[in-house]
Amino acid sequence: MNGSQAFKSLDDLVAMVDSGSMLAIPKDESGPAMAATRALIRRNVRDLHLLCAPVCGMHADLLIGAGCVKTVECGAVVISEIGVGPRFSEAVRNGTIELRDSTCPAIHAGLQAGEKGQPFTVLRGLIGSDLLKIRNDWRVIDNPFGSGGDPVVLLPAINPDVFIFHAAYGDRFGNVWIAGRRDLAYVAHASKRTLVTVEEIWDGNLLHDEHMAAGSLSSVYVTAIAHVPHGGWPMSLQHRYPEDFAHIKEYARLAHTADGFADYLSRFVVNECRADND
Amino acid sequence: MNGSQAFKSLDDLVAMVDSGSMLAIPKDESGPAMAATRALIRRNVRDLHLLCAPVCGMHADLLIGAGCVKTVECGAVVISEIGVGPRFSEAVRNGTIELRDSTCPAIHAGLQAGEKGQPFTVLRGLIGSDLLKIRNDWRVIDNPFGSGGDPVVLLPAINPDVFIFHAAYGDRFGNVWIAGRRDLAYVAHASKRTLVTVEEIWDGNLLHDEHMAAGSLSSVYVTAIAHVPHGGWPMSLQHRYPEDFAHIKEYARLAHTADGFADYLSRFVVNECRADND
Amino acid sequence: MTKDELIICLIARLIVGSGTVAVGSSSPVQAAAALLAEAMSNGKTRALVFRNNIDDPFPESGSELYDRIGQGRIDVFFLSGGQIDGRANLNMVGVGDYPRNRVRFPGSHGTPFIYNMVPRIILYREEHSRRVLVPRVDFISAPGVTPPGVYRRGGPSDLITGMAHFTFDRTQACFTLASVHPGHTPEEVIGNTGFDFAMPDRPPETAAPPAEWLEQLHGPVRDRVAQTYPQFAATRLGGR
Amino acid sequence: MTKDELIICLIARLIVGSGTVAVGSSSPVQAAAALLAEAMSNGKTRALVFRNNIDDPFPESGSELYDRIGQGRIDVFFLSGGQIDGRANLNMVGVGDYPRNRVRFPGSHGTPFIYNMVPRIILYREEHSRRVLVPRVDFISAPGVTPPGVYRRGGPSDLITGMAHFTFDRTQACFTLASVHPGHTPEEVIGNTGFDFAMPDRPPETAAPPAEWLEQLHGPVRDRVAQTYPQFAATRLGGR
Repeated sequence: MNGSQAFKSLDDLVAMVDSGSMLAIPKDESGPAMAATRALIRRNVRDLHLLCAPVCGMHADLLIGAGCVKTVECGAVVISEIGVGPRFSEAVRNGTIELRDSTCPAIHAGLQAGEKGQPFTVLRGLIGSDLLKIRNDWRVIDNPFGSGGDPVVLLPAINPDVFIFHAAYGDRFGNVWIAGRRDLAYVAHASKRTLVTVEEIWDGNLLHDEHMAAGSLSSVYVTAIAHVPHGGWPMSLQHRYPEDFAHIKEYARLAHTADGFADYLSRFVVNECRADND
Repeated sequence: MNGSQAFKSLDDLVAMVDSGSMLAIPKDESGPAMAATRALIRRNVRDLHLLCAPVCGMHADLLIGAGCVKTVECGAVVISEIGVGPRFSEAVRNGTIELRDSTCPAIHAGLQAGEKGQPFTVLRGLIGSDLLKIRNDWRVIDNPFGSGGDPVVLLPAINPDVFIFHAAYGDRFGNVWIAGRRDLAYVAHASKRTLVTVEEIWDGNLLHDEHMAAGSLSSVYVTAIAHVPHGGWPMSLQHRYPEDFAHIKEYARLAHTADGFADYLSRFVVNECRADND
Repeated sequence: MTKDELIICLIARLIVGSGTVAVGSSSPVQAAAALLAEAMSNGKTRALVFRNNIDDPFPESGSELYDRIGQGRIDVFFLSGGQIDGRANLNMVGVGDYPRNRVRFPGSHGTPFIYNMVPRIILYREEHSRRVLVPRVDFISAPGVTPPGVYRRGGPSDLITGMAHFTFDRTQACFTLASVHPGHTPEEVIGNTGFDFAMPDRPPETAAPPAEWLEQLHGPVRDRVAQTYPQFAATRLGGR
Repeated sequence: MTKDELIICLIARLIVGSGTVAVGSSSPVQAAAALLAEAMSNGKTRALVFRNNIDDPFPESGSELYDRIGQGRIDVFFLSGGQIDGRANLNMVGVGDYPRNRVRFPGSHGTPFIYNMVPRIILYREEHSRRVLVPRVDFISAPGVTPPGVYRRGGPSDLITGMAHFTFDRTQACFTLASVHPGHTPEEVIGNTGFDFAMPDRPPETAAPPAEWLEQLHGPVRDRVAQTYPQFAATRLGGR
């Protein structure tokens, strides 16, 4: 992203997510872009390969329930404190999504390999897990540095087409403050496009303030920014606002049935008031 | 490192570096611990496996010239703007050090594998380089995810025994502000011990200030801290002071001969005034 | 003394003095046990309790927990499973045939890595039923034991439920009933456990914790638990 | 117009419009060329000039440059060598037999990775002599060409010295003399080059840059170069 262009509207931002893309989304604690998730559903994007990085909650469940997702690759889909994502669970039962069950460190390591342009990465552990039976894109080899035996798992690098998250600050130069959260950095590095909604516009250049620069993601890795105050609701944004747990509980209750989920969509997604702030 | 212990003296800090250790040192721009380097020489540490992470200047050359080093693993040893480290060059000619010539991304990737507890890592490029002839601890395999051919290089993980660097702030809880520099973070993660000299003591807890936390290294990875104002001299400390280029040039001039280097040591290392500030 | 308190003290006594104990999210019982062990360990146990806030012990986020495990900086971790079998295999994927499981669990999380890479794993699952403790899990998210030659730093040592405490013998791949919590009987344990296990002739009752452990739990530990789990600390760590 | 200016404009014209150009440390000529190309490219060239300060284009430090190359975000890079041979092999290790080289160079830096991973490499070495341009390098830090089947995104396209401009044919593994700088002759180039190369019957003189390129170089580009290389900008980018 180059210096001085204006912020995009939320709709223009999500217009950069194509159907059929591999879409990476962050874990609950790192800034799910909830307003953007709802905008994606309104945009009617389809056939996503949803990469949870690595465990996601309501934002993943919403996309799955709304029919945007073809494939789910995840460590887990779980609504914090409540349990398995209800729409995820239902989609599994109905066979309407393709599963790529994974494990958190495999997703992290695959993305970090993608970040480095490595063709694959290696992970200890995992030997004996049935994941190895269902992930035919993983390989087991004997550690070439060992003296025979010592099987290790090789995992292909992961390079998402798009990564989307919500952050505290973005500046007019395209830089985003990510509070030094490494997952946001390396998923952005590994991804072809990174779209960010931000809570506040930072006056000046984040990279010119030595304290802010230390926790920022350079515009090099940021494709576009939209200014969306409270864009994380009902999830939390670190140090800004806590999650709206009552709403999340209500979501989980409604999403337990197809009708309830449709009701949720119509009340909170389809008819969402969309005042674009920039 | 646990919460509340006091800072160590510089001599007590370097006493934690044992002869025979693999010692990692940072590149010139990331905060060489120059005062600690001089203290190490006074301590007469020997037989170090010096890991430059990945290109180092005067701090590496000093340790080599003073006879502290048995093995050098590096992308390069070069005095910025001047050229190859004169003591390094002389030690190569005399065969007094064992060389493990490497390349910067191999050292980064090896340390990042060490950071993750991976047994090895993989790197593209390098095929056709004579480095593969001299590094018999590296392996070339055909990419298991390819369709035959496609040789890739496997590199063993690197886990230094000790890492030592100089940083702007340390707090009384053992946290260090590293300005978000990732090399300092992942080398510390990969190392068994990390020793830090700091320019200033940060009042309060760096991890309790959201802006500072984003660029800090947690005490989990910090074995001990010494408060050494101007501990980077004559190298620079980012945003604090520039390098003393006149002094570095004078070093390079003197270090061109064994006598000149001995003269430098006696004037600036052996007889250095050592007021420990804490 | 509530059963929560009994279990917290039991776990704490198992891990006291055993180094760095990490506790994942949504694990108030385990967090209380780790913090209690830290309080009683004279500096030999350190509890790292996940918190999504400024005091989180993994401030770099992302792969930091797993990297730190890889570095060997975590000595004890807690795991669980939607199903657990007699070889200590854990299933966090689902009941029935994969992929269209008739009951889907959230997913394997980090368990397939953690189980092999952390020297000591404590299994905790409150529900003690044949639904959870099965003869054979439908999906092995992570194996209780691995063949010789497979890199493994340790594995499961104990399984604690709301009814009993089992120890696990990794060479025999077998649980042994170590004690039964007050209010329950060995017969009840057998009746509600889907897998075979070894047991002494007369399994003892789970010992009540010494008074000073309970005092710590009700005092400073309760306050530290409340930093992450205020509801749990207020409603289930009574004692005041 | 100085020779520095001629070379800077020559390099800039080679790379204008070719995407993202990264420039390593201690490379003022290359930095000026990249910044000039950016200024003349109407947004189609972006220059990333290493600076050890707040404006560094690689603020995360460490492996960021190499990672970004791995990600395919760098299109052009400059390399050099203590020795360069006719197959464009680069030696950054030393003269004589490894490991006890009688002349030691600093080391291979990132070249063994960069040379294979950046689509286009411009070689620049001011010194044009048989000491530098050798028949065969004593140590291959990075190879000019790689066998079929080896992953390579591109490789060297040009070699610029203080005397001449060569292009490199990667399929033939051979340099061709493209032009000779004013003040030098083809014979002088032959006499000072240790390797064989192709050349047209009458190699042209390196073209002087259009006036507006020089104006840019002496104006806004000079100011930007001065942010990293104040001495160089002041003493070697005259023109005012």
